[in-house]
Amino acid sequence: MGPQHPSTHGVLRVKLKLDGERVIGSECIIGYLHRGVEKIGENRTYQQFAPYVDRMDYVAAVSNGLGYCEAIEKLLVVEAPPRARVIRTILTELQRIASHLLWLGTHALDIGALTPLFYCMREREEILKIFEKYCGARLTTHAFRIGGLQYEAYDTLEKDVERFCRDFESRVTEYETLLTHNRIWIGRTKGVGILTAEDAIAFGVTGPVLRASGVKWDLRKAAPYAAYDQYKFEIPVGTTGDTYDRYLVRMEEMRQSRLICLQAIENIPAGPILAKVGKVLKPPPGEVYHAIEAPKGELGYYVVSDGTVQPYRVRIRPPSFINLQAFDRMVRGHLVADVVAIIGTIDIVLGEVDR
Amino acid sequence: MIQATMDFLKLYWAPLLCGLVIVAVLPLIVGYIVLVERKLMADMQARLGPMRVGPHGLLQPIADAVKLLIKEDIIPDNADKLVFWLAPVLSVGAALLSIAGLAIGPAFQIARDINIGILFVVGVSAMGIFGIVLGGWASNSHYSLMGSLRSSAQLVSYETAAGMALVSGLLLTGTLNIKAIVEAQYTEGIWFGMLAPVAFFIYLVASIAETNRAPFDLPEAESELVAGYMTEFSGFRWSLYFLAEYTNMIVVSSVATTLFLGGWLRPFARVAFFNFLDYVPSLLMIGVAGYCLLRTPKQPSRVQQLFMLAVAVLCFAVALVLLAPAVLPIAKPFYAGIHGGFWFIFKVSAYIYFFMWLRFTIPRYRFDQLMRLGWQFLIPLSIVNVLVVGVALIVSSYFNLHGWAMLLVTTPAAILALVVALMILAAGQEGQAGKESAAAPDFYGG
Amino acid sequence: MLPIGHYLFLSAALFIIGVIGVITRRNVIVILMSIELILNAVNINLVAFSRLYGDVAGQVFALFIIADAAAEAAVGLGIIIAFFRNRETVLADEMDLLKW
Amino acid sequence: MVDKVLFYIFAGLAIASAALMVTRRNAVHSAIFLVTALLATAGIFLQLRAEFLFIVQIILYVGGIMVLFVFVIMLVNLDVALQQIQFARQKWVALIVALALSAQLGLMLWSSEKIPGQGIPVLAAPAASDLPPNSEAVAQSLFGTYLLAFEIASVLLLVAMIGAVVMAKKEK
Repeated sequence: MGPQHPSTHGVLRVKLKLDGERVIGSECIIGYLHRGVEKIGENRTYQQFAPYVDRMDYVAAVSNGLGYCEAIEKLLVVEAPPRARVIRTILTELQRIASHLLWLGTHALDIGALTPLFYCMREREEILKIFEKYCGARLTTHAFRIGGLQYEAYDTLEKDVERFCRDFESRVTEYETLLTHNRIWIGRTKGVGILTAEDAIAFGVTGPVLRASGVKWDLRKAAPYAAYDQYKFEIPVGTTGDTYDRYLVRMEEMRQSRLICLQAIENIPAGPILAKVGKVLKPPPGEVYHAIEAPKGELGYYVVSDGTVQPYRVRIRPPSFINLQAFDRMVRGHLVADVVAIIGTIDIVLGEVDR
Repeated sequence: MIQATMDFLKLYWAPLLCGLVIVAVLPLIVGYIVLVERKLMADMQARLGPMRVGPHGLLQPIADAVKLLIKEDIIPDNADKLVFWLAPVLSVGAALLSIAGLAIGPAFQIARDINIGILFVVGVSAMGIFGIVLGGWASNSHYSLMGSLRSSAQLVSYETAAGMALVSGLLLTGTLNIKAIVEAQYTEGIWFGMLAPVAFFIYLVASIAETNRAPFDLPEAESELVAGYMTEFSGFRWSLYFLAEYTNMIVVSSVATTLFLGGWLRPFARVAFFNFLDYVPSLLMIGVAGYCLLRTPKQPSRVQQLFMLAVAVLCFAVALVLLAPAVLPIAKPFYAGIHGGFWFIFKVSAYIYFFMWLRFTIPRYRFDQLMRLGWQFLIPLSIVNVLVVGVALIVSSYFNLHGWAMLLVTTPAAILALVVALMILAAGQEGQAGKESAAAPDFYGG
Repeated sequence: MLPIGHYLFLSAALFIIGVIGVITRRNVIVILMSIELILNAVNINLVAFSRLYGDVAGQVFALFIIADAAAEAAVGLGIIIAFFRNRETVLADEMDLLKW
Repeated sequence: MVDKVLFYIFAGLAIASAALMVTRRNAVHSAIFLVTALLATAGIFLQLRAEFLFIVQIILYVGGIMVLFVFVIMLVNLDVALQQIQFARQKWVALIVALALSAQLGLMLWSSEKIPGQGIPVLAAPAASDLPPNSEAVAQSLFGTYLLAFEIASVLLLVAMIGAVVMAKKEK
């Protein structure tokens, strides 16, 4: 299946070894979208590198930005003000819903259901409107700055988010009625691409794929960052780790994110939005590893600074790249038509895989 | 010689003329079905669909047709010229030929009551498989060959299921002649779809699979086969295949309407109480005309307003034509023809609406699930159903029940058939659970 | 209903072409097809005489011939596929080994 | 009059496509010409007022058997078969056989008019109108007088199906 293929979510080439219809082995050839983001990081100042981070996982740019800014704040031993932390949480949770919506739309389209894609896009449009009102950009937002936020929350932010969350609940149930109990959907996804818990941990898979295999691990609970410790929400966990479970886990995650947003907008604390961080950032030499729960999985930043204005090394742990490793184990023994469903269910974005 | 051709013409001028009209009008009808489909799909997906060409996109089919005609006609190298040209022609030919056997209204039938009516239609549309198989082969690319083999395998297997479903339907009618079938439903006073609901259901599913649509449109929509057997065809040739697919859809839905939904009969045809239904067609058309009038001022450009006005006037005229036989005594004899035609078209479009509705909402089957459904579920069920309907008929003729009374016998028969269906399903499920390999999807799980 | 001679001549011609096909062609599939053609020629005769005598038995018999042709084609093609899978050839001449 | 015209069209088509079928190098082309020959024969059945057989011929022969043939031709990948020469050496043998056969048949047809009493009884065929409706008549006789033959034919088909499945099954 060539790099330019309707259902590989970007430029991913999969070499399949077939016996008739069954897949015996597969090999993913990547690198078509490699822009050398990490090398660029080494000769850009900390602030200048922030927009590059959004271009990696272009579907969830806000959470990339959050991860990077918090990593540098940890390096500078600076704490973002509470108001900035709450707004950051709201925007990241909205981005998670948007990323899951895009996943649901394209995944359903690959398996043949035409309508969910448009419903998801309609919701995602609402979220992108909120981003646009807040920071001017819809996709690669560059909304956060090291030490807090650049822009004050526009006055109707609470009202917009509240309006969105209010009717989003009925929308999710709308998708569920369309797909969850649909006999053909179950036929196409149940028992397809099974990843047992041990394999998931062995491959280092994270995010919804890991949780669907039954491992209850979510960084928002394990190592709370931003303002997640203030809010109550559950972590959905699957049982068999097949495509159907991953579908259920992600749908449940959308509902949980909605709850977080509702709790967050109740009390956005007043106060400054930017910590006292000088124009020129010269973090003390040293290294830091900070990971956040991006929609695809654990997005980690390992930044080494040598005291100068530019980082010595920026290593990014992309969740999609590592989830892709489990692809071969899942595809083995399935039919060619299932390969398409499995690529959809591990929800990879090639910008993040290739960097 | 001239004298011979003269009396030949005198004898057959009507069918020849109707045939010519059908072949000319059909691409237009198919074009508008495509437009309706795109509009419906857009409506269900919270968007607008083609709006740009003509008011509300009404001229879109013409634009599509012109585009297809002037598109460059690519022939893949060392493809087999003869077969490459022949395949789409065969496909369209079979579809158009089967239209000839259909009866739109009691008066309007091209091949005047052939003795083997329905069988002729089904048989000739079975020829369409050749168009697909040869098309796939002629464009000698590995993918389209695989796609064409898959789709013809699907067609052949679902045709048996559709055939058996028709057999159980024909048990009730007793004859193959289309006109006689509808008359039988008139005398019985009940549509055969109600007497043999399981047969109707099987035929519904099989006809969807036969026209490669909705959940079974695997061969051309499969992600790795891209467009199946149609990939290499471009421009006019591709539109021939497209025309064949939609004509097949019309043919299949009219066969279902004739046999199961009482052809051109008004619902409750014989019950005097429901005579007000005669006015429904004209009221409907007046409603459409009113809506068009409402929309005319809102059209952006002047010419579109005129066009919308013309459409409104046209609908109004049709409403008058439909009203005449119900009201004016002199137009009484035309009553059957006009109203019959309306009800037939109404039912066929309802059936096609169901086709489209399915296409937008439910995902697609995988090929092995599709074949398993066909062979392990539909065909045995349809054979059992023939048995069950036969027994029900004997019992009902024993007590000589007729019309609605027959329901007393046929509904338990239908329930029996459904019980057997569930047993087949359960058996199918064990078969699945038996297979240990993770690959075999739990077909009817959940 | 034309005089019977026409139909007889037509079926004779088809029969002869079928026989030529069987003898001259090397490709087994085409030989099978020629046999179908011969069966068809026989059918024409049957139906012609059944029409001549107005007795429908001829057509029923033709029905049986078609059923038989279907059975024969199915088994024949099965053999060809099995054979092709082993010997990669479809030519009658190369099917000379008694046990492959 | 119409009968005569129809007959000549169908007969000519049948013979032409049969001849083409035998001479074509490419198996798929010969399959297509066989389909045209079968359709022409179906036309002749129609001309002989045998509609049931006409439609059975189309559904069973063309829709069923020929699709099987085209399937197998495609499975047996063509390029292998094409290079191999298509025509056997016994061209001359075939010619002699054909001549002998046509001579014999010609003699039979020709002699029928000449020798009284042996030839084909030249009856006036019954008019088309008073023929019983075709499919009902076929049904009556098929399930009436020839019921046993019908059952045997179904057993034959069953055996053929089993045979074909066993033959073509992939050895696991």
